[in-house]
Amino acid sequence: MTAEAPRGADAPPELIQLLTPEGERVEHPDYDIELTTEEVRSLYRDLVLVRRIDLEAVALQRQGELGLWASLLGQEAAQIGSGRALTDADMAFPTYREHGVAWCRGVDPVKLLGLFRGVNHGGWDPYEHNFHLYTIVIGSQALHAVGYAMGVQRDGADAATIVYFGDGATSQGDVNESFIWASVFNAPVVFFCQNNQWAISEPLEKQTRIPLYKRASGFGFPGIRVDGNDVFACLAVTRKALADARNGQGPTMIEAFTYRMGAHTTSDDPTRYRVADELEAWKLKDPIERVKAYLFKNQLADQEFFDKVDAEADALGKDVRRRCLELPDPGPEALFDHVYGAPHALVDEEREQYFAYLAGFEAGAER
Amino acid sequence: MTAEAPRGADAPPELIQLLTPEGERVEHPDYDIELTTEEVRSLYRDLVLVRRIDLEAVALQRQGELGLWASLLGQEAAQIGSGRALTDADMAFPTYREHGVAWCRGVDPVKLLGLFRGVNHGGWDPYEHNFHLYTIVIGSQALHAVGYAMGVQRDGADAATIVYFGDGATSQGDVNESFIWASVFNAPVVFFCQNNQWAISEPLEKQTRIPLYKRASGFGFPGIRVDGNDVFACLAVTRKALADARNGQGPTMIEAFTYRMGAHTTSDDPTRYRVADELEAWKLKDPIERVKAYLFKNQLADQEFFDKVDAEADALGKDVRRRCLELPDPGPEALFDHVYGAPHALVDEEREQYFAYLAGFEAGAER
Amino acid sequence: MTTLTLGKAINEGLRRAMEEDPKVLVMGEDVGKLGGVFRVTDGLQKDFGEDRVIDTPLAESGIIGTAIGLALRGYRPVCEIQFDGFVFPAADQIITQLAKMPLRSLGAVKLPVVVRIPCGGGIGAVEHHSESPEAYFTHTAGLRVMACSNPADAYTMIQDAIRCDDPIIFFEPKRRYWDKAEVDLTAPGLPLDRARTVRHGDDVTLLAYGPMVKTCLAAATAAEGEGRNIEVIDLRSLNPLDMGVITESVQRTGRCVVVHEAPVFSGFGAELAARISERCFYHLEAPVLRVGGFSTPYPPSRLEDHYLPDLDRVLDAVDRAFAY
Amino acid sequence: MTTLTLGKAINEGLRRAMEEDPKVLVMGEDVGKLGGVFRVTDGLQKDFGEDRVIDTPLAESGIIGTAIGLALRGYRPVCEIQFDGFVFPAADQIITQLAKMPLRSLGAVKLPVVVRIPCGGGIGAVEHHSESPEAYFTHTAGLRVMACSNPADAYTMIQDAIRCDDPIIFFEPKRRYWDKAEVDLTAPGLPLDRARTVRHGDDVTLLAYGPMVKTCLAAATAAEGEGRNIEVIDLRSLNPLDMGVITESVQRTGRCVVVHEAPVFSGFGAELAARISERCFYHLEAPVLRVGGFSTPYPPSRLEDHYLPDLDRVLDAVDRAFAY
Ligand SMILES: Cc1ncc(C[n+]2csc(CCOP(=O)(O)OP(=O)(O)O)c2C)c(N)n1
Ligand SMILES: Cc1ncc(C[n+]2csc(CCOP(=O)(O)OP(=O)(O)O)c2C)c(N)n1
Ligand SMILES: [Mg+2]
Ligand SMILES: [Mg+2]
Repeated sequence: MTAEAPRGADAPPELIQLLTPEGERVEHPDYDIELTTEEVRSLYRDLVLVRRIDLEAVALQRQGELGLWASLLGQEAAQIGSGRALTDADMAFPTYREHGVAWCRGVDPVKLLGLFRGVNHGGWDPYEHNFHLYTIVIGSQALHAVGYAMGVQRDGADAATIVYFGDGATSQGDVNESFIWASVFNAPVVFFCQNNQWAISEPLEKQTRIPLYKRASGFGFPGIRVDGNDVFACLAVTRKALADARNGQGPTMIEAFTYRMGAHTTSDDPTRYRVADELEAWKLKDPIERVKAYLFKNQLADQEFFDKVDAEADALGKDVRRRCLELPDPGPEALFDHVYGAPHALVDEEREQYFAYLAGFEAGAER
Repeated sequence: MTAEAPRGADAPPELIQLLTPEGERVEHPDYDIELTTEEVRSLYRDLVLVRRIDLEAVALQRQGELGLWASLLGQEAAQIGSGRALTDADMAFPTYREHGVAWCRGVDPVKLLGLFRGVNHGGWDPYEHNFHLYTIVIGSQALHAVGYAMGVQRDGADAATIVYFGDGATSQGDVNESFIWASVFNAPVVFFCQNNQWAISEPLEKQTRIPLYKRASGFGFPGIRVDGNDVFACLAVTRKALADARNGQGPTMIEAFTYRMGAHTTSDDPTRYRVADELEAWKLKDPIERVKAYLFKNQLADQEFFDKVDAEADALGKDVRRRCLELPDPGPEALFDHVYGAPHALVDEEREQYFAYLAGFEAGAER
Repeated sequence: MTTLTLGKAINEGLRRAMEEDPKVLVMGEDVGKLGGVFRVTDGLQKDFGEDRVIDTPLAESGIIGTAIGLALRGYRPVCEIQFDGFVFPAADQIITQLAKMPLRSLGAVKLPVVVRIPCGGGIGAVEHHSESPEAYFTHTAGLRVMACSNPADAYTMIQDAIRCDDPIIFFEPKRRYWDKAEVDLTAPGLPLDRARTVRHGDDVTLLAYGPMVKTCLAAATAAEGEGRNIEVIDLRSLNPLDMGVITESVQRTGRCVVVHEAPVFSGFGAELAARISERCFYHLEAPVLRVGGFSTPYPPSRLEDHYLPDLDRVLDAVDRAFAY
Repeated sequence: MTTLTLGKAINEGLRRAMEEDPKVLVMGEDVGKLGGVFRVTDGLQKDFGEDRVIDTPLAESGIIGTAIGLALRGYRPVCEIQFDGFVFPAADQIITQLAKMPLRSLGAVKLPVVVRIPCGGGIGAVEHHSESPEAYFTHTAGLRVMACSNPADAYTMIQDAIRCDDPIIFFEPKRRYWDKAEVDLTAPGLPLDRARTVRHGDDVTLLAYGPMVKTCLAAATAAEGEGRNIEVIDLRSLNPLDMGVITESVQRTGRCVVVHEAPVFSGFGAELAARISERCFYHLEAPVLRVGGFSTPYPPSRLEDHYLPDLDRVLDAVDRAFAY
């Protein structure tokens, strides 16, 4: 570990960084972190594996196996860094892009595909890994997270809540209301904003004219900007914020300064609204390359290790693909199940009528 | 004018004050203001007259002539100070309590009573005096004001927009979204928040844990806290903010630190939730008394002047009362008029049916 | 038996529910020290503390959104929307989250959230304080919608609503808050999805809920003089509907008038009329008629007597039903 | 005559409206450089500039709220809600402000705001992207609600909506955006509150709007083989309704089936069924039947073919209508 100044020359000065794009460790007075070699290698492995899952999902979409996919490409460090900061007891509320966080929580990647394949709207049990369902209505999960944190508070539990949202989401009333609730009730919650510079086609300037992390100060709690492509920094900053939350210090907002390297979703065509140069500039800050460089330079891993991870990634990709294709299509009963918990006459009636209709239809077809 | 330090000892340090509760002028490096004797006397007159209108309205409500009244008692300086800062071309968006601002805009006070008497939902022409309709859904007018300001901007007009809301309103998504819009589009708008310490029964701490004016900084524009019971300071600060808006400097948030001396509305019973001491403490900071003291001490007005204003107030009160009682009840046609601008078959049909019903009913009653 | 107003009956019901289950919370604007603008939560914060009776920031989306979060953590929040007209800022949280999250989770998530809404007109209030927004919620799959009309029902229905694992929009007829009746604090109520025939009759069926039940009962009494025997059904549950009770009645009487305060056009009465017209096609001697508000915003209070269905307008519709 | 897709027809209509009146603005998420996720506003920002085609922050309440403010200043904003399911954060601004402000001002204020909403399912999308929220707005007095179904109508209807001084919710059938037809760019359309009989027939009337018009036409064609002569009416305006065209048809055919994608329960079809049942009481040979979505949240896309009314379900209802 060296004490060199950060070399990411164009990085805004307020950015917390522990690992430069070139793979140099830098120190930070408030957020330093000690990582064993095993830990760094494990983070590297996570980064590579989630990128591979993502790649596979994009391919599956291209081949018509998924209706849509929201790629995390470029945001791996923000997600793995923050995700690995969580304890088992902590709860995470994602948007629709937190495949990396899901990975850290232990959610089977294939479960994430259901929504995008159109076989369900989410469909994993949020309590199983303390990873809430994906939320598509921008920003609405921020309030859920704060309410959940208020529950944690009432339970006196040693746990924190983290909620993910994008730069675009910061414009929604719900997100701002969640800041107010969190502040007034001193809720044990961390707001993790992945500022990937774009909300579909709209650049950051359409959502704010000052750095996003400063929003928090207007609500009376700390806001921090971290290099979202630096997995060490994301881990350190999130770990601290979660600890603060657990210790009754209330909310923190973290702005992970990162970049959406791909399209918004597979339906999107970013060439309509952004220039290629931008992408090229960000490629130099790739979240995986810098960890690889660090491991390599410091002789913490050799080619064999990298090859092994790549092989593991390929196997994972294949496995995800195979099991995606095996995902069962729901039958029509799934229309009616779970709409209500208690019996509901109207749904029961409609189920019955529809099955009678289907039966008659088949009977007719047989004739 | 003296250069003494403010004597409102418990006033928060960040408070901009030009006139102490004792009637001493204080200077402020950024917000000083020159007022002629006539101007000060005129402000005094405004303060007294709007308090009188308010008193009369409360009495009218007690006597069953109004269904409800939202008193401005204690907030006169915030409203007259800011209201007098407006030019004719500026547009004001009120809540339901800005009777003092309405007065400054030239709106006939009796017009304000219609809503509270239940003869209409507002019913003045907002364009006549550039004073928008009262808005009851908390915070929704903040977005209207920003949109209007964006229109002003597109017109290249030399005008600003001011929007009023309370401390409670700052928790609404709409108000926070309006901050974002104003900031991103650099809209010529002034957010004038009357922090009267209460949102019905909820004290300020239920809406924020830091001073409200600091909210603005999180959105990238200046926030200022002014002594809301100091009409000079309110005038000076608002004038500056409006000028900034007109000059392309974008939005400002002003927090007028004041107190709701009365009940939330005539339906409310504040003894259920606040202690009498608080009211007593604020009585010492009365917005009218300090101007009177200033005029008196500096021999800018004599008893004759004060008596004349009181007499004028009484006459105004009587006039308002008389004309309130004369407000015509709407006929049933008012149910259907103005719901749409263009002809609308459904409303036309319902109007026709209902009048036929009424006619048949009367015919029946005659039998 | 105890004599209670409808408002107090809900207050008692809330108190029982909170005693019974420590996970039950009450939250909303001014529900704490003030006890709500209608005093429905009066005394609860004093007895159960600020952690269970929560005065929230002034934002309805925030109230419902955080209630969802609390429910995800195992709590059973009862949210108060101060007035009917202020439920709309929470529309997104109610419609896209509260209603849909259980299905989204394939049943892993239950959201036992009750949203209490004082509704309807007749109290001389200003704009937005007299709305009847039930149709926005009856059309929203995933929600149950209930409306109480009298103190005894109010007392049991609120408790049943809180006990139910589904999200429920619970309408309280604000102008009936001060109506008094005997309430048995120990007897269980009808199941929460059942309608009640509150007056028997064979000539025509009046369907009503919430504040209009009393109006319909008065109309029925008045019509007795003219020799008309009117049946009045209090729906209690708007989604789901108790179609058994409704169709049995209309098939017997052959005539039906639906009464609510909300605008008729695209209102909940339309569903009742459409459904009954289908189920009772061969029994109807007249079309199902609807009495309700006009297709105009709720008027200023000096006009509300024109807007609100009253005894005369109900009887006029009954007469028209008999004219077929 | 020009061949245009429905999406392009709206694009052309917007362009004309913007050329005609410099006060017309387009605003919403991604409407500028991207031209909207469906490209309906494609090219407009390039030609009319960023002041007239405004990429807004990501907040629907903000879009409608600021559009109201712009309208108060004399502009005529056309707002895009990116997908049907995202209109709910704007519900309060639409329902309590946009719809009610003109009356509140006793006519002094006009709010010529058009809210464009791509609606309906059938495109294999994820949750919240296939909703049919029309009933929330048809029930809201003060709003006009329109739904276009084909390129020619779309072209004139959007222009008429923009010219109208009333606030309008304008539904666009997203799965028909790519449907092509001949459009006369100079001919005026039907008045904006008129229905159109798109197929004549004497046996049964199908009422539909938006995406279901095409489905009903297909059903009618299929039924021809069985000797059934089906009339299809495209409502075009949901509020107000063109009751003249509707009742004339149903009184003639004696049978009526209403079709929409939204859940049947408390949906807009209920109003149609209730109103027709009343107006055509003596003419109906069968009850008005409704075909629509189930009382469940819109399902994941692999189930949407079950959820959405199709030719078979429409014909099944027609058969049932004939079985009476
Ligand atoms: C309430 C709402 N409005 C609009 C959309 C459509 N939409 C989906 S993603 C998106 C942009 C989100 O941007 P951001 O918050 O920055 O997250 P990112 O996709 O960049 O991760 C929009 C507008 C939505 N999902 N929800
Ligand atoms: C959206 C909405 N929710 C609730 C209310 C009920 N209500 C009326 S005034 C008020 C408190 C407002 O407090 P504040 O914003 O501080 O303004 P003040 O009345 O103190 O001037 C509340 C909760 C409302 N009018 N609108
Ligand atoms: Mg983004
Ligand atoms: Mg206040």
